[in-house]
Amino acid sequence: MQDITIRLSGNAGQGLESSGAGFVLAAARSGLHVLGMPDYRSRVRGGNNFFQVRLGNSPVQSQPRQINILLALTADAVEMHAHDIMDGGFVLAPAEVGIDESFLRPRNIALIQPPLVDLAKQHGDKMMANTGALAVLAALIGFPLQAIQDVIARNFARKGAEAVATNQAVAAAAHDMVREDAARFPWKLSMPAEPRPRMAISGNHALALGAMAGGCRFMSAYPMTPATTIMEWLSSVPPEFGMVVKHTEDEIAAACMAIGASYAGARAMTATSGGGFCLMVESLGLAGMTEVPVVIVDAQRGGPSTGLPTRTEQGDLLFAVHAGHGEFPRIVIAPRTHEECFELGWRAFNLAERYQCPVIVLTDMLLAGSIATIDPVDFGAVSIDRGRTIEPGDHPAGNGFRRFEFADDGISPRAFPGDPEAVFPSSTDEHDETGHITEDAANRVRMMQKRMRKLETAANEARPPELYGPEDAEITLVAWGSSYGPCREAVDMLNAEGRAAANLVSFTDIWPLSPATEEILRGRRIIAVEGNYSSQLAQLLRMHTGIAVQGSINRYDGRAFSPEAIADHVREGQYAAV
Amino acid sequence: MQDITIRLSGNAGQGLESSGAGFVLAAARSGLHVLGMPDYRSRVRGGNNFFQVRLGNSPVQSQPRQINILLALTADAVEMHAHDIMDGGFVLAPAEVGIDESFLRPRNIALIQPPLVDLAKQHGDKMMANTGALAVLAALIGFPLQAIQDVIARNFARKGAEAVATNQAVAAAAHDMVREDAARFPWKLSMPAEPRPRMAISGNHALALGAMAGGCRFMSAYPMTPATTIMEWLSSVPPEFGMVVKHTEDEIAAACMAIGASYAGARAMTATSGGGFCLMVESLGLAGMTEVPVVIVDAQRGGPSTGLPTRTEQGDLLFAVHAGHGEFPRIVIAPRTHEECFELGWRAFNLAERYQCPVIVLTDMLLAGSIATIDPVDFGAVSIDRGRTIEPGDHPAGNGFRRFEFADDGISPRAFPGDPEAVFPSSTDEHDETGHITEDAANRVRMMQKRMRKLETAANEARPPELYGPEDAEITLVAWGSSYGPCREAVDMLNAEGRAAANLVSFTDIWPLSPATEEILRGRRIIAVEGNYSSQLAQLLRMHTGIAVQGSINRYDGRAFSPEAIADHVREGQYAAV
Amino acid sequence: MPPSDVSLDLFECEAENTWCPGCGDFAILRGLKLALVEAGIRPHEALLVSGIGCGSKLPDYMTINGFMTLHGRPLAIATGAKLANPKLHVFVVNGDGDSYGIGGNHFVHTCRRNPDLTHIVENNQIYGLTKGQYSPTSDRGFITTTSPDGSIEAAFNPIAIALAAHATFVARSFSGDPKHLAKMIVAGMNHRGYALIDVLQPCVTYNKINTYDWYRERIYRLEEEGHDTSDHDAAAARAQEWGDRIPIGIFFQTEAEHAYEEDVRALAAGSPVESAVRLHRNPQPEQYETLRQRFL
Amino acid sequence: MPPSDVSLDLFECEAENTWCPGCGDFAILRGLKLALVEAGIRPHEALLVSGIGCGSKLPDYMTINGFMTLHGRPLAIATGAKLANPKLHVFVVNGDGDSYGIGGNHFVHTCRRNPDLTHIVENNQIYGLTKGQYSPTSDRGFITTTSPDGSIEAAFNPIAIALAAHATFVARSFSGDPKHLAKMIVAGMNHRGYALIDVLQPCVTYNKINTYDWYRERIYRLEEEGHDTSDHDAAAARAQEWGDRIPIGIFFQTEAEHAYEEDVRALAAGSPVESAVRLHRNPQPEQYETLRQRFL
Ligand SMILES: Cc1ncc(C[n+]2csc(CCOP(=O)(O)OP(=O)(O)O)c2C)c(N)n1
Ligand SMILES: Cc1ncc(C[n+]2csc(CCOP(=O)(O)OP(=O)(O)O)c2C)c(N)n1
Ligand code: SF4
Ligand code: SF4
Ligand SMILES: [Mg+2]
Ligand SMILES: [Mg+2]
Repeated sequence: MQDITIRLSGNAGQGLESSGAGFVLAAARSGLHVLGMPDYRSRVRGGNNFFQVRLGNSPVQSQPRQINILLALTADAVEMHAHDIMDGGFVLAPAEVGIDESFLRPRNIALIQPPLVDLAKQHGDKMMANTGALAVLAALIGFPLQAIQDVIARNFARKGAEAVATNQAVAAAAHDMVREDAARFPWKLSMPAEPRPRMAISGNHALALGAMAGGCRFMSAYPMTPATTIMEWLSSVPPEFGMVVKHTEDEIAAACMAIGASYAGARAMTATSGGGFCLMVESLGLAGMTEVPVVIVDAQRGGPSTGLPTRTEQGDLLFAVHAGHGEFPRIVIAPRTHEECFELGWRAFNLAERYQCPVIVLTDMLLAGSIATIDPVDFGAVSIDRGRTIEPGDHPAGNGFRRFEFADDGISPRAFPGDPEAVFPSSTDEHDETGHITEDAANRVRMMQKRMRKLETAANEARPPELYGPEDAEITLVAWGSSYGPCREAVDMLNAEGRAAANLVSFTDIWPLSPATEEILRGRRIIAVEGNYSSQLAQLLRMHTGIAVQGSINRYDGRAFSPEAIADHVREGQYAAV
Repeated sequence: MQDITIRLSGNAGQGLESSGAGFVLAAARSGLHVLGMPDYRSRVRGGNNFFQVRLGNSPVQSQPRQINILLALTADAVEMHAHDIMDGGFVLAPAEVGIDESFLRPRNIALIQPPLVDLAKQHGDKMMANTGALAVLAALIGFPLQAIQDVIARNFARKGAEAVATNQAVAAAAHDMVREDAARFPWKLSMPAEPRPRMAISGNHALALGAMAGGCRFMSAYPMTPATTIMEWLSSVPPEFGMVVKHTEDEIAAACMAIGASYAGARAMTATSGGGFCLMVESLGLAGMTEVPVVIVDAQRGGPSTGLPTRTEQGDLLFAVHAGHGEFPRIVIAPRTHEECFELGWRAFNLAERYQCPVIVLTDMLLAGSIATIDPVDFGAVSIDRGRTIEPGDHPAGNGFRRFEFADDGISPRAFPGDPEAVFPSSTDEHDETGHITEDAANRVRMMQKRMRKLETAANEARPPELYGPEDAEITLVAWGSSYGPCREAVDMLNAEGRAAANLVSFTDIWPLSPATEEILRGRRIIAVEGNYSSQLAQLLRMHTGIAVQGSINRYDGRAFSPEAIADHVREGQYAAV
Repeated sequence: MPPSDVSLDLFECEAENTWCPGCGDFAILRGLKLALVEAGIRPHEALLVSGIGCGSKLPDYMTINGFMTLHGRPLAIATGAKLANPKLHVFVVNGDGDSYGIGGNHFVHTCRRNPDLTHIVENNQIYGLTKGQYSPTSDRGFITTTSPDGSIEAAFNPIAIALAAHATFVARSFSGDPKHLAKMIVAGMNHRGYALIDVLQPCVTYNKINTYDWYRERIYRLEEEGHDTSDHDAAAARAQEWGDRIPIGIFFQTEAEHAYEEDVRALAAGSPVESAVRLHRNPQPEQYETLRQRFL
Repeated sequence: MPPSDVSLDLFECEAENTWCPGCGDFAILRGLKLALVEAGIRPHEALLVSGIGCGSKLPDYMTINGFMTLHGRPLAIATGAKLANPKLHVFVVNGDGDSYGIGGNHFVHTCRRNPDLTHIVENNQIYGLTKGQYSPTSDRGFITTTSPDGSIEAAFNPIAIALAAHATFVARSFSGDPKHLAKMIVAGMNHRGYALIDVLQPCVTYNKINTYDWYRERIYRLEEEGHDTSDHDAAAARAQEWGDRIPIGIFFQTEAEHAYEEDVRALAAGSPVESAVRLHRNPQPEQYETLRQRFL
């Protein structure tokens, strides 16, 4: 068996996400590749939520259309998810939950019902039923109980030895209880002999960790799903790291504080979602005009407006590229994977300081909230480039300091308050090389050109899009962000059928576009695959390369693309909303 | 003589703008076509400002590269503006102002220096020197003193009979004083026998008047140059009109109050410039998602950020089209002339209510602040279309009220609080047809499609771009907003040379683009003429029609295009910054 | 039908309620319905504007004109609606983060502006919907995910700020006492001008400190201690009480000043909403002649 | 060189000044320079953050680290700079519209947050740069282009709001008296935490009511009437005085509370600005191992 997908389903407040996370960690420690996706509604308790875990022996980059096993903690969970279970699949539910089998029989879905609640009660607390369920799942798919026990030891440590012991007892008993079922269970994952340790991490945590590795020590933000956990995790970093986090009164203050900190010389960031980003647009112009670097994370969710607050979307791309009145350089990058969340987490600061402009990192709910297994990040590979930044004492000898010097590449020398050799004004009004306000027409033209030249410099240094799959394929999928994973798997599925049916061109550096983009796309039959209504990347590409797509596959109901669905659309040549 | 251009120049606080406005009105009443353009810095007093008046027997739509007469109220005014005076031109200055003639002799510019200050003092107040100057100008170019006297009577009325009398006395004396100069003066405007009355009005006032004629009775705004005079003028409307104007604490409140008023059933608007518009972006999504009509005027000025606060630019187009996270319909229109400022002033409300979405009216400093003569507006021609709005009692019989009904054209029935037959919730969260919040995937897809269909409906009803000049010309200029006037005159200049050298395609309805756009542009050699750095309309056209421009003529120093400069660029085939 | 016929069931609605069991917002929903019934206001006569947050979902759970808008903006939106149609009974209901955090500027300016709005704040001293970060009203030392060492900011005191910002009606209630709440809401509705009713609302999921019991142990009623609601200084002094003793009831009320819309002269000519209808049916172009004359 | 060597000319600069002759802002510029000289702070040691408006152009007219930012946002920007580098002496200077109108939310939250900033508000009770609309501090009845019948809103009382918002230093001065102004600024600088200095500043062009004379006739000095600056209630009462008698001087001051940055534990490890330099020169990847462990 190559990979198995399990959906843990119940009500908000039943601890699904933490159980799911624990299960992912156990699997990761057993050397499996895992992708865990939470699916919850914009409410705090009650209402069906689920957490879906896909486990495999090779990297898993998406959630499939159908699941192998449904863990149902409530009766209605079955009703709600039965149609997603593959024929011959399984439902695992505590014996105490009454299941209506009418949904299952016709598609010969087997039902396994160990008395998990009862078992948990015996050991003291029915909340431990989740622990038992995880042990049962381990037993079924055949990964070692020990992995579960280790994670229990780790996660319950702060609750005390007692809690660890009882949970482990429950796990052991539950694991034991389903011996026969496990024997009869058709899908086993082959366990690697000596497991290679992997990190199990969410996109937000990877990005936050990357930011710290990149020297970010100031973060100001206002809570907004799905960005909040970036601020929350950075707040949890021990004080010794000197990570200053400020929960502000609103997003305007969040962006402004980060810009103030960066102006003073710190590596500073903020993080929000689309609605909060709207409130940061004026600040974007402040940073653009005064050439202050700042990193702004927009973790996209379903829009417009409040929209679908806990669901995913890729609806902010054209907004991010054009946000702000007037014209000024900004950079827009978007991670495609959890590995890239970490990498862009630190790279964003290099770009911001190198080009002295705002950098917008576009992620989305799917990356932000999903937990993936990645190779342990290598902090040694992180580089810090502060661009043309001058620290006190490092000034080249000579005639004064011109902060906004008309540099050929547009990049002027940058210094910070406190530097006796560089006392200067900065203004959002148009200014001369020294920073003083002027309305002189000739100066205006040169200063605009100087600023805008930074965009050309950045374009020439931008990463070109990446081609995956056969160079010559009948169809070229174009994707960015979280659509990358399912597209990549769709390409593999399509090509597995023999011919070079499809390849994939995907983007990490979205604005400015690398000049190589046109050449890479030219002459291909392109299908855009985007988690939005209007194929925004496709529009951007046509705007700047003139190349139009042949069709597009869009999903905008807040749910994830499955590779199967993408592949079907390509096979059937049906390009429209999924 | 066809037309004459006079530049009134002095220091901020010397009353140039009001004197200029008075002169424009006098000329308008004499049946001339006039365009008066203020040029001032972002300061309240001191520093050289000017007000430039172009007068003609036929419509004048731009400011020329060179002026005929400079009225210099200060010595440095000559130094500053001499290079813009045509050879053989004139400088008029009060005898009391010492003029350095070295600038003038080489280009045989004549100097006329009546003792205007002295004269004014004799009559009691040296501030009246301006009045004298206007009378002298009238004498020179040969329009009747009476026109000046009438305007004095009108404008000084509230200051009392005394003020009127003394100013008229000064005017008469000054007019008399320059008899000989006037006789020798080469350029006379032929005065129409029985002058046809024209309105002398600024773009902002025309827009505000249009809004009132369109039924707008609620306006909330926060002051921002160059939009402020819209709010100020609407505040000056007598209470009998029921025009409610609220100066708010910020632009967020300004947009939100207008949306609240519109939700309640009023025709409501706000007005700002780019920086304030940035703060309204989140509200744009609110209106888009809850389908509340609202009219937002963005009077553009030099950006980015605070930029050039009192100067012109066309830098907000792509921002206006893409502002806001997620995807929702909005309409962007831009007047090209003062006549259109009035027309779009009322039409914007019809579009907003018809498509139940935000309408952004993009003007710019040049239209907003310039005073033009236009044929008296015809209020009878104004139509009010409230779209699918249902007033209490007008409900079609039948099964309840579904505010967000899945209508084929996307336009659902709209009713207001207070209507017993239509009590419903509205939410920025995704909602069902009744307005209640839901995350259901199928509903989400249908509701997104319903909203976005409004954009198709609007596109099909949008005005196609307008062609001016010979159908087949070597070059097609593309323009929008205030660039239209100078382009039109440039086309005439170019074609006056014999061949069909150029024509002009100009846009009023910018988003969504009329489907006819592609056909109108296809196969032409296009040059974009825009008051911005990156040719934003050209980018939008390529994005949606695939048609790329051959070149562009851009100006972004905050100053106006002159037709001569545009024509030269075309002749020389030089397409770059002016 | 006469007001006496207005009954609770008019306001009922089937929409699924997503609040946590035991949430203090349920009582606020009930208190508001009771107040509307008592005042004899029907669903179509009232407008309920909310922001974003747990508490701001309230309009979705009853039958009424409900406008669920943006986080922090309902006061501005409600003011626009009230000025456009002064006949409407306009209410604002939102959370403490919405009202005093991101919405703080609209709050202070609405206080001094005094439009006739009834503002009910669901003050749970936490950000609920975003899963438990500290809010402006969280006490110093309050531990949350964004204040792991405890909040190091002085808490925002809505009563004190409203008084300093010239509010004309300032009250506090407790969602553990729906009757008191309803009484406060009715008083606020009857007040001419802006009425703030800050409601202490336990968040049973994320605020484990300020619980029902915590409040019950501390709350006392101003009217029982002979507080004079016309005495601004006394109100300001009571506003400082927090901790051992927490006053509820009306801190301050004056009708010495007009509601904002009473002083808007243009409204005498009819509301903007009425104008829109009238002008649509009968534009009367000639009325604008005097305005056109300004430019001739 | 020792502070005593700090002289006015260090702060001079040639940039063209665009204020109207007689504008009250000139005295504020002078008062600030005097204060810096007295405190012995050199241009590179201070950061002056402003917003947008006539008054907010001040940093362009002197030699100093000046950041002229966005209308209404300087407090937030200054707070970020102060937290990034607590060694800087950070000042905010902006107008009444900037500080209390559009910037009102940052104002109240900065008060309760108490970062060590010195905030000088050029309060001319008008919007100057936009040519004369009424501002939050305009008195009721004040006639401008946007209040043709006179303002119908109660004026925003910065002193009262600051006190209610838990500000630890609240003062008022008058630009007709640069010496008093300088004294207030020095006192604000020496204060540990946020210091508000609201400066009555005549706008000679657009405010024809609140002129130099108008203020002179009404102003009196708190210290001359034995006002106790540690008495919050007394301060609140004085804050209500406006009209015939207008107090200037320190209304209230307490150092009972820490400045915000003193309680930010992470700052003990060095400021974010120092970290950026250190990590650039010497990244030390191994330091993150404990964080990585959280995910293994
Ligand atoms: C502009 C914006 N920023 C952030 C959010 C995310 N958000 C939703 S509710 C909320 C705060 C909730 O706290 P509160 O207002 O006190 O309401 P409660 O949930 O506690 O009832 C936040 C920050 C948002 N919706 N919009
Ligand atoms: C977001 C935004 N809105 C509006 C403006 C326009 N504007 C510039 S200065 C100003 C107000 C000036 O008043 P104040 O802050 O009191 O400063 P003053 O000019 O009186 O010194 C306004 C509204 C702006 N620059 N930015
Ligand atoms: S999180 Fe708190 S406020 Fe929100 S519904 Fe649950 S209990 Fe109520
Ligand atoms: S307008 Fe007023 S505030 Fe502005 S510079 Fe002139 S006098 Fe000073
Ligand atoms: Mg709350
Ligand atoms: Mg001011």
